[in-house]
Amino acid sequence: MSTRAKELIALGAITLFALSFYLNKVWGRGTFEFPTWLSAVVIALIGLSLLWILVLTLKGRLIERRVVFVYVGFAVALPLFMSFSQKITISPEVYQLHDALMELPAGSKVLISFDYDPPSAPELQPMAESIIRVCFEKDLKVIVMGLWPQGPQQANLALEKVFQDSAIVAKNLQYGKDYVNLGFQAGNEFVIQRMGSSFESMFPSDYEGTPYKEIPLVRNVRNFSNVDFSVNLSAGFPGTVEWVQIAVDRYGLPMGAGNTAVQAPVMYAYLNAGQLEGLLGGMSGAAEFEAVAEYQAKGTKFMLSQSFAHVVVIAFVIIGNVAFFRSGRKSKLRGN
Amino acid sequence: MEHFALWLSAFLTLGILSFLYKDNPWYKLSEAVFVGISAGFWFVTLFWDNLVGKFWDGWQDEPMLWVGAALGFLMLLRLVPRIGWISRWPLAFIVGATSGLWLMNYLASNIMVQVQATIQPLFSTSYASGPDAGWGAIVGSLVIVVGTFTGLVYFYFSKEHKGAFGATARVGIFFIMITFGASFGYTVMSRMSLLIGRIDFLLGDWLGLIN
Amino acid sequence: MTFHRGRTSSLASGFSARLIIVIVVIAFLAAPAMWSRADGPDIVLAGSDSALVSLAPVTSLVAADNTYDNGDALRLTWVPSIDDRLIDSKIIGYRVYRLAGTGEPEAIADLPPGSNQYLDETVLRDSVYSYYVSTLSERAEFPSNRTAVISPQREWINLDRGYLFLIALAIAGAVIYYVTVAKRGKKLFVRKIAGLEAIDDAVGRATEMGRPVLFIPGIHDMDDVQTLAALTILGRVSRTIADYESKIFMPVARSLVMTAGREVIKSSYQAAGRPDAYSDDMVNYITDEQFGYVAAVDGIMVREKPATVFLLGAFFAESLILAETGNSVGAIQIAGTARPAQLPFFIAACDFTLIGEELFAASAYLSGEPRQLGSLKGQDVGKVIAMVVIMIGVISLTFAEAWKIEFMQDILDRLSVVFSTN
Amino acid sequence: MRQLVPLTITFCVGTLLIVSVFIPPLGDLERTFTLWFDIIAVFAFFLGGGNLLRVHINKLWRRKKDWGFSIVTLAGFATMLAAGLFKIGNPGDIATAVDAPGSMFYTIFDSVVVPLGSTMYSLLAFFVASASYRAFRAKNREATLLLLAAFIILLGRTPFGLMLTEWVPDSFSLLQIPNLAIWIMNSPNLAGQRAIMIGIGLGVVSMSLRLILGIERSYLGGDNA
Repeated sequence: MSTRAKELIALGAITLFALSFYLNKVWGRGTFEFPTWLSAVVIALIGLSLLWILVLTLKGRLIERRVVFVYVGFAVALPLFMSFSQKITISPEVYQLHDALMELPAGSKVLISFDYDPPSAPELQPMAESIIRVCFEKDLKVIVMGLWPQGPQQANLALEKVFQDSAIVAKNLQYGKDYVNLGFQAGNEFVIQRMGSSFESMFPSDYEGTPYKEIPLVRNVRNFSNVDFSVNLSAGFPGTVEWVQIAVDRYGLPMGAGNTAVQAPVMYAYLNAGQLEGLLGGMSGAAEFEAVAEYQAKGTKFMLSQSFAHVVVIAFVIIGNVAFFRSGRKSKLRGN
Repeated sequence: MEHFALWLSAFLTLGILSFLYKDNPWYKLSEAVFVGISAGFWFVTLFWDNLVGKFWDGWQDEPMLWVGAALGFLMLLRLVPRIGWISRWPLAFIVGATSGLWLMNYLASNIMVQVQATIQPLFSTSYASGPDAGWGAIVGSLVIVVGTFTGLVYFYFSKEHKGAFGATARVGIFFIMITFGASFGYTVMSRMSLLIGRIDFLLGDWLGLIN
Repeated sequence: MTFHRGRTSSLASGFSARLIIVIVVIAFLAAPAMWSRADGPDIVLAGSDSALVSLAPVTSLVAADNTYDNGDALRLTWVPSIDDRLIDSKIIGYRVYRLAGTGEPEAIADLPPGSNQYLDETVLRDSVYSYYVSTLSERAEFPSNRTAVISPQREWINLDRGYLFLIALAIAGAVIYYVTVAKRGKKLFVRKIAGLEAIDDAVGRATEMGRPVLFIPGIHDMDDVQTLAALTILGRVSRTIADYESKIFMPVARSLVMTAGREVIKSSYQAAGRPDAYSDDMVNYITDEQFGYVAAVDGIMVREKPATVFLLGAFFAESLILAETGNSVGAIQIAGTARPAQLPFFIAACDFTLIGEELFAASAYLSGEPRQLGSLKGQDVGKVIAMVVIMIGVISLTFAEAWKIEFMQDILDRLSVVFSTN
Repeated sequence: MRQLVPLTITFCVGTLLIVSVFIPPLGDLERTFTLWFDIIAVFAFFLGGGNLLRVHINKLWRRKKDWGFSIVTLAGFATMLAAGLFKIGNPGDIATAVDAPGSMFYTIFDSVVVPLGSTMYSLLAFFVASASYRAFRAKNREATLLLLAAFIILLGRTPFGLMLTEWVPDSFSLLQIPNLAIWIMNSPNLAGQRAIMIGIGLGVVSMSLRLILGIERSYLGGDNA
């Protein structure tokens, strides 16, 4: 069979696969989950095939990049079907954030700033969802906003997700009274600075266009002194650093943060100095928070994929190097 | 409409992923869509934010903005071959402005701040207590000072890397390599989560296979 | 698409402390006059007075000119209310009021408890202002005395940045000194930089294989120095390309970079005496969108199969996507960026990498011109200064901390004044 | 003449900006120049966008290879321009922000540019793996150090790192991989980072001076043209 024919067949198979499952979804059939034995088999298969690659590489045959690609694809995709109880060790900074939220009296106002965009959502969205859920469970009022243009939209997605839970729906929360989305405002750190004197000057109306003064929840919120706690979810600039420097240092706003894994190390300095009351770092931070809040969701699920992906990358580095040393460091394998 | 948007997103997502197999019409189509629409997006954004927002709404208060517009206009003279060389003037302005600004910025933020931050005690009585107590902290501060110092030696241009000087430069490059290793490790982690996000979109939002 | 600069202001701490003391003393001397002139406004009651707790107003409120600005800020300092020190203080914050000329008081800022200063940056030069600060409880405000009237002053020279000036002068002076020394004909040694030695070979390889050279100048605009560095290198590279009669292709992510790139390549071709070989098609704008650009460049790489790829400038997440794709089509790759986070990927996937400073030194190095090499020598003087300062600082700090030697502490204080950037 | 004017402009503008740092009344210069830059960038886009049109119309006209995709690019560009400049489908009147939710501009951005961008970005995961397999080799001491550091950091952020070194007694807690990862980030990594940053600072100062003083003029066509 010619390559072209194979490609066409593959394309057809993908289309069929997609269509059948899409219809399946539209008709309301459920989702899939591997039973434990299947998960074990899958993991064993992945392990075995890695060994096989090691053998191949040792024989001096560098496997093709595309095989590596397929590996990464599977290593990330398959764990999403598995449900394992992972042993999650919870860092003190995650407890700290959870405790800070739990200690707030019912009715306290929590400001959550969404400073990220869709590419960082896998890490930050699970955090957003579980933090909002915790707030609602504790009857805290939630004010969301964004310093990134797409932040408020991510906030709405998170809210939507939280409202899929019947326990939250039962609380009959009302927009404008129990939570509000103030939307996005351009101006980076200057927005925070101006919010220090007046929220309304930066958000004359909310995401839906309702004037600030007509929203019951924030009508009396003049500036940071009327907010009881805040959480910043950030993927870069402007983000946690700016919030700490302005809102925390100058206006004394108590704040916790969720950050991408790349950013998190920088934040430990603020955490140690007490400027941050709790920190969630990357996917593992999200998973840990879910463990503390006792509600397993995406963070926990994604964490498994993340660990798998790490292992695969580490395995490839090891395989590459074992082969390299076996061939007496003068391998024909191309490298720098 | 909702179904259409979902399928369109999925179609384009798979189109880009198909590049991993090889260059193909599906990828080319996704690429063409991406380039066309994003170029349009940026032009519109620049038009409303910069031309309208900064220039048109602002020139009554700041007549000097006309100079900027004039420089911009000179840029367009490229289209007239005979006097196209005038378009070098706005470029010269930009080169001058960028150099002038960054010269002072880097002097302050890169050189002075970093030099000052490196000045720390090699060992201190405060290590005896406190959370960072122990030999890790002492070795740590020694390493920072030695690493910064030798790293600078590595970048030194006007001496051949030979003898003791060469050895020092080599220690410097060791530190630089550890830095690179650390960045690599850190970046790998967050990159993986991007892929998890896309696959979650395909298998979850689109096909409804996973919860 | 903006120039970024860390905002720099405020006083060197020691100096400002002295200044404040002087102002406070003057204020005390002038206090009786102030009392007689301006009685504080009445207490404003917001709710029923049954729960009213009287709070002490702030004291020693002083408005002073913010020094070293263009006359557009006033600095207020005060001693917080005594009640602020209580553990369960009733104070919820302070509100700053301003009176412009003889106008009505206007609330300009709310500050958290514990605040003792405020910088008003919304004032105009040549106008007069006075201020008072109210202590806020849940239900009432307790205003302080008013300050004397004051108008912001403009200063012509920022004396706070004297040391910055000296350091700039030292480093820039060293560069200029060596440039002139070199100009007079003194031979200066500059060590080999591997990545740059390889450029000629890399371009030659493209000629031999009959495939183009791909030049990627990063994804930032002309307001990033890394892009400027890339363009200066482009000047050298395109000259070589013109001499070798190879083909160059340069897709860019910014229109300005396109215009500049065309100018650079055109000039190089003219200088090489081959103006007709130049065409505008060598440089094309793709899109400003980071990954749209990457998608297109990846496509170009696999379709045109360049023999040599230059990745020089400001790169972000796309660094590895580009470098791995370039590698997969078998190109020799020379990369360089000043972004430490992307360097490991370049080092792994490319054949030669210019690390940070080397990117900026590249054009001077390639020119081989004495004056340019002189500037590299000047740069080294900067390094020596940095190393010496670090050594002195570390030694004196270690001694000062460990054995409490005052003399060392003095050196250290001096150093930290010199190197503080605000 | 053709070189003298640009060199003079560069010199004056550069010097003014440097001096402005020390002279408060000139403090606004930076903002003014930034605004000018932004305005010039829009004008430049007329050239860039024009070039995009030219290239693709040319391809279409000459029926060059893959000309069909040029139609797609042109159509996408035109659609976005129309949607954005005329604010098609914007809630409210023409005064609302161009990217107000609900507008056609916003919808296209959200359903096309966002997924495409995220996917392109996620390709990185695949390339990271292939680079790990192919390129991250302990070829020499430098590369070995790079690898080791990367390894420790990678392990340190997964549960495996903890599992591997749980047995290490607490008095040597630094040797537990997660702690070691933090130590590497805070000490040797910081040192290397600083050396690179100081070097870059000096490189920028020196290059900027060369440009401002007109010593570096390769971007204007070499040294003697």
